[in-house]
Amino acid sequence: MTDQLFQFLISGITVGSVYALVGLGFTIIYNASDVVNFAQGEFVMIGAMSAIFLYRAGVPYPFALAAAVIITMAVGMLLEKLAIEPAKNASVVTTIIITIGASIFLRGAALLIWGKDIYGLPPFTKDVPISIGNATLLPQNLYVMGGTALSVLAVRYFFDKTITGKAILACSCNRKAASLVGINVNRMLLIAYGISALLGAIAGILVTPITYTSYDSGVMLGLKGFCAAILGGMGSSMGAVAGGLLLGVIESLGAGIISSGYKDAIAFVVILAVLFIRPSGLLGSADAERV
Amino acid sequence: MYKTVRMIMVFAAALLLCSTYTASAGDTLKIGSFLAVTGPASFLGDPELKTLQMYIDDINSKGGIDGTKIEFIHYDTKAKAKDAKNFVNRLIKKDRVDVIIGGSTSGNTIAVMDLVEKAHVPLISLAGSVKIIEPVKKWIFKTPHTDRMAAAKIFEDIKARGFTKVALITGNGGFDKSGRAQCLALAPKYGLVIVADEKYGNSDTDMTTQITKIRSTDAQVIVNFGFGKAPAIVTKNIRQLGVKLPLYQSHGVASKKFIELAGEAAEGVRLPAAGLIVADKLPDTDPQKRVLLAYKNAYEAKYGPVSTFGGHAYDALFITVNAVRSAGSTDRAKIRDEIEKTKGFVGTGGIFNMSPSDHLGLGLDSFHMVEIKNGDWVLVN
Amino acid sequence: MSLLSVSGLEKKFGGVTAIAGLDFKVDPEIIFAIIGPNGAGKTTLFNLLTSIYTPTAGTVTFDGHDLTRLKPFQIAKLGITRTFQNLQIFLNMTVLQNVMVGCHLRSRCGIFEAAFRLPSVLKEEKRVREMAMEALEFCGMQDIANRDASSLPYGVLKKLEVARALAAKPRMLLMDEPAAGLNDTETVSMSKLIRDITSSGVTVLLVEHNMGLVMDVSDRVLVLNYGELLSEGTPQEIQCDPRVIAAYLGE
Amino acid sequence: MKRLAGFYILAAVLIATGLIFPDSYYVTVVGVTICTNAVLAVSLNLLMGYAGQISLGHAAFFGLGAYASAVLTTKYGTNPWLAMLAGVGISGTLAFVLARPILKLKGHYLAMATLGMGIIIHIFFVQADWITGGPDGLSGIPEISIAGLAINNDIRWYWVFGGLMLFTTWISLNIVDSRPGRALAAVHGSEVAAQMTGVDTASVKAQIFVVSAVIASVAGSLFAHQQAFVSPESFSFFFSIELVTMVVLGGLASTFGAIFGAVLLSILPEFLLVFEDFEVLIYGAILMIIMIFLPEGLFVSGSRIVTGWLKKRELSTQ
Repeated sequence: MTDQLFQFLISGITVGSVYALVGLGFTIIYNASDVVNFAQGEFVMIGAMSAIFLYRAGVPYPFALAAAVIITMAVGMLLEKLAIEPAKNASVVTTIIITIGASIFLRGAALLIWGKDIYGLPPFTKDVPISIGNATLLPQNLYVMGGTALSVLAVRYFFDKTITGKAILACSCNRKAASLVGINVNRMLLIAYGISALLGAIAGILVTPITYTSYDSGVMLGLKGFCAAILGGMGSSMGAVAGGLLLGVIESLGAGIISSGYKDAIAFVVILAVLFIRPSGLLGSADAERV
Repeated sequence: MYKTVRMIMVFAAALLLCSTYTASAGDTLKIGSFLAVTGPASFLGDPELKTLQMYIDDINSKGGIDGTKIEFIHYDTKAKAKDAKNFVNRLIKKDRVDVIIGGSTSGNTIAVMDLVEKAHVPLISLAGSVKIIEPVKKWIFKTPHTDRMAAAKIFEDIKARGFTKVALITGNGGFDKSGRAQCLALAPKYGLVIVADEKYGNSDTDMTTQITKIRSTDAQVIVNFGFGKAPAIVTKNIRQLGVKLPLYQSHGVASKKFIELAGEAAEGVRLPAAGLIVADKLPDTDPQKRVLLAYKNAYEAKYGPVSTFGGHAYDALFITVNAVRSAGSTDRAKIRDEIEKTKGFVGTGGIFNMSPSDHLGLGLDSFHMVEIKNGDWVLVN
Repeated sequence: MSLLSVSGLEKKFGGVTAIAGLDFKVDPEIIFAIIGPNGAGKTTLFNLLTSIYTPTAGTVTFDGHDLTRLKPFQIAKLGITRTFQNLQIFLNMTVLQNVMVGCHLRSRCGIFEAAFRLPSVLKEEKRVREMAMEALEFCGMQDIANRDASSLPYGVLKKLEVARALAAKPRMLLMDEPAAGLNDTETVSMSKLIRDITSSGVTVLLVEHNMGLVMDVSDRVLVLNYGELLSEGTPQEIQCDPRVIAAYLGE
Repeated sequence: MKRLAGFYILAAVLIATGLIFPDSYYVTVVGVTICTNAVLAVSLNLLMGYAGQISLGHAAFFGLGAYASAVLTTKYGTNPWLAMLAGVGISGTLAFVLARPILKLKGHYLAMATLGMGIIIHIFFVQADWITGGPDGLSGIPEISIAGLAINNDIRWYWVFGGLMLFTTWISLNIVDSRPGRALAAVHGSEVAAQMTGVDTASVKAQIFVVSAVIASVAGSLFAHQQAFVSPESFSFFFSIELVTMVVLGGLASTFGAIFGAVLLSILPEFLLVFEDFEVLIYGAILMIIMIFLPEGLFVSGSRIVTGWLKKRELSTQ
């Protein structure tokens, strides 16, 4: 039983790492612009798909991965420039629909460019399973976890220590004040979308060797990432990471111990229960209304 | 003022309802199709549509069926039942087709069966579920082998190898669920015990949890019913966890894509499939061989690797064409009667012998058990 | 017999004490002003009286009812309404509709009757409209009844909040800085409005920074400093109280 | 009567269309889809547009109604109207029980909770195959008859759904312009202020949640009979999102806006069919463009622009 549990945890953490990265992407954009970007999952798909096609076109693997990340960042920034910036004063629901439209648009574009086939990427290093007791994992699982951990640390460093990072946070607190102290708000938003897309692309290329991808695989990941961000508390980046990992583990334990058919339902029941008790998520701060 | 404008806008919106009315055309055979060309079942719908288009163009360029040209009308359901229903409605009421070919998935087909029965239009489904033809419905036929046949073929092989304890793992789609139901129902007949019955979501990315649970049972073989990327992930996860049990997949993965995705992990996987994927390995005496190779070569020359799914569309199209030819008319009822009389038609799925009580007309022998070896299909004897 | 009595009221946010052991009583049909420097806890006190915050300790009694366990709408039911420091106008409605919401407690129509628009609904709608117009007239706003609230200037919206609160026919009205942001003419008309309200039989609790207005209209004044009661009395007494002067001038 | 003028025009157009084109595909098939979607959009708009409470799980109530009717009529031979009532009971009760804890949440958290609710119910439809038939769904749902008249052809279904749409529109217009409707709008405008005018906000939100769930459930029951078939993916979260899109696209807090959005999003795919592979791309682009340039929705922003333009013309001609 303990062996099994350990295996469930490995599985949960691998899956949860991806949720965490997508959730972190949600949080960064939310913090910078108050927009919940439902096209977040498409970044994962675009990252993975461009890597696959560059690689198939003969680009050496590491370069293909790097180029895919850059392509995705460009898409993220274009999204901000063309769809979010023109709609700056729109209400929350309106921006939600805009990002949903963007997500459909990106999926449609991917369908046209890459077709509807399912593709995989080769693992980063040879696919020899590693055994720990009775549990086994692939080297790629370790790359996923390690890659996620590094990305999270890098994001933390960026927002805690660099001037640009702090400037982006300032935009989120008060846009007017930020622009008064000389911060170029539009540029900061652009950077935030870029980083968020970057995280999506990293998640995509880390996980595709295990899970494959196709033009429509972004939807589910986007949804799970949103769950992660909410579970952790919207706006809290470490909350999103914790939320993602927790969600992955809940799904895996739910499938392993209770019922694999209802595992997603179990995960949502847990999320609902958390929200009923803590209406602002695990690490989110309740904002009081001033009257 | 504002209010008046609002009213005008309401009026304009409602006027959009009143679009033009299209009447049906004259002397052609109208074939309509509703296939899942995009969406989760696109690997079914895509080759099906390509096959239909290729052969219909071919027939028309050769002067049609005894002079009757085929007009082909197609809609993409994205595998959504509601769309299937709307499109079939559109085919029947707006396009007024004579025959319908589709849907790609059982769900899409089942969704429109009542409608088609009421409208008296012959329909040949390209989906697997046995529910489509059992009980027999007057206007509804199908060409792919049923999921029950697949389960039976798998169990036959398992029994022949002397195993008795089976672990099932299936997805949450219609194909998966219906395959699972057939397995559960058929197992006792073959003296097999289902010792595990695990499920996953078709968009899940990791199934090690379910396989870990299977590992802790005393299963001797694993059977996975599913299509798309999930069976490839299951296959890889099984190997990753070092589970050495023989793995059976369903005919849902009978395409080169599966071997490409699962890679080395696919070695040794067995599955029941139509003759198409092993066409060149069949003995020359096999009556199907000529048809299979002709289809395979024609398709691959134009679109790339062939899959058995396109073959179902080929069968459906030529059963229709033969029926129209022998009916000598495009009358729906006559075509239906002739489809039901199909005998000895050599298709890609096997040799079809339909009857009023059998709207498929394939026997278990039309399935071949194949194994994946060195990245290719090999016939199991 | 006092209408409102507060005893031992305390509110802590984390480690910060916003209101510390406050005791006071308000007699009916007077204008009772609460003043104090910024951050003294005036709005917090209002939020406690209307149960938007739950007190850490102490009780609030209104006409014999304990308010501390009630929800804000139940407090409204007992006859207390208020206006807000940061305007809380329903910007998605017209002026009249805003005030008609104020009549919520004086009408009864439920969602079922409303959905089918039973005859009783029509009758009540007419009555509510009249009541709302009455409140608007009281505040001199009847001419702009059909304007969208979002199109009005700040000063008018301040008055609209008063009209909306009055439409409920309250026994006590809490006004949070009614004159803030108003120009001189508007302030004069606001102080007249406040007096009119009291003469119509409503007790007014007033938080205000404009000392001219406070001293002009109030019957009693309470001075808060750092959440504690610094002094209470008539305007004249307060103006001469050295503690108050010290607090305001910063010693 | 001015209040209902738009309603009368809508009714007139609906009836005229049905009488003039009783055989047109666009009336009997697309028309029915439009009316179904309009009913759902109008009911969702009560919750979202007027009360300001976003719901990404509205399709679940539609599904509960549909499945209640499908299961009870096919498996237990229940009278269709009783089955519909049972659906209303189930949806209404569920909505009532969930309303308070869920609607306590705000903004994105509320979106998440309703989304979760919708997905849990959808998973139930997929997984509980012993009762719901699983992903293949249930077929053979009997037809219904109203006052002895069997609803057995498309145009009759058009009248049924057209009737339901008009009824829902009427109810929505009634509620909006009444005490509970103003209370809803007050909750949307400022929850604190609503409370201080004596509005029991939790109860008002719960009430409208139940009302919109019940309307969706009735639509679902009729949908099940009209389609004679139900399967889970008609009630997936994608459909919930589509409904939200209809409401926002038309313009929040406008009953006719919701109808307008439903008409547009039901017809658009029919016209985009000719673009084949480009369909998805164009659909997404249209959504984005409308929301960027008309953030208040096509109907609301649109009529504002037209009104402004007319006013200008009037001024210049004077």
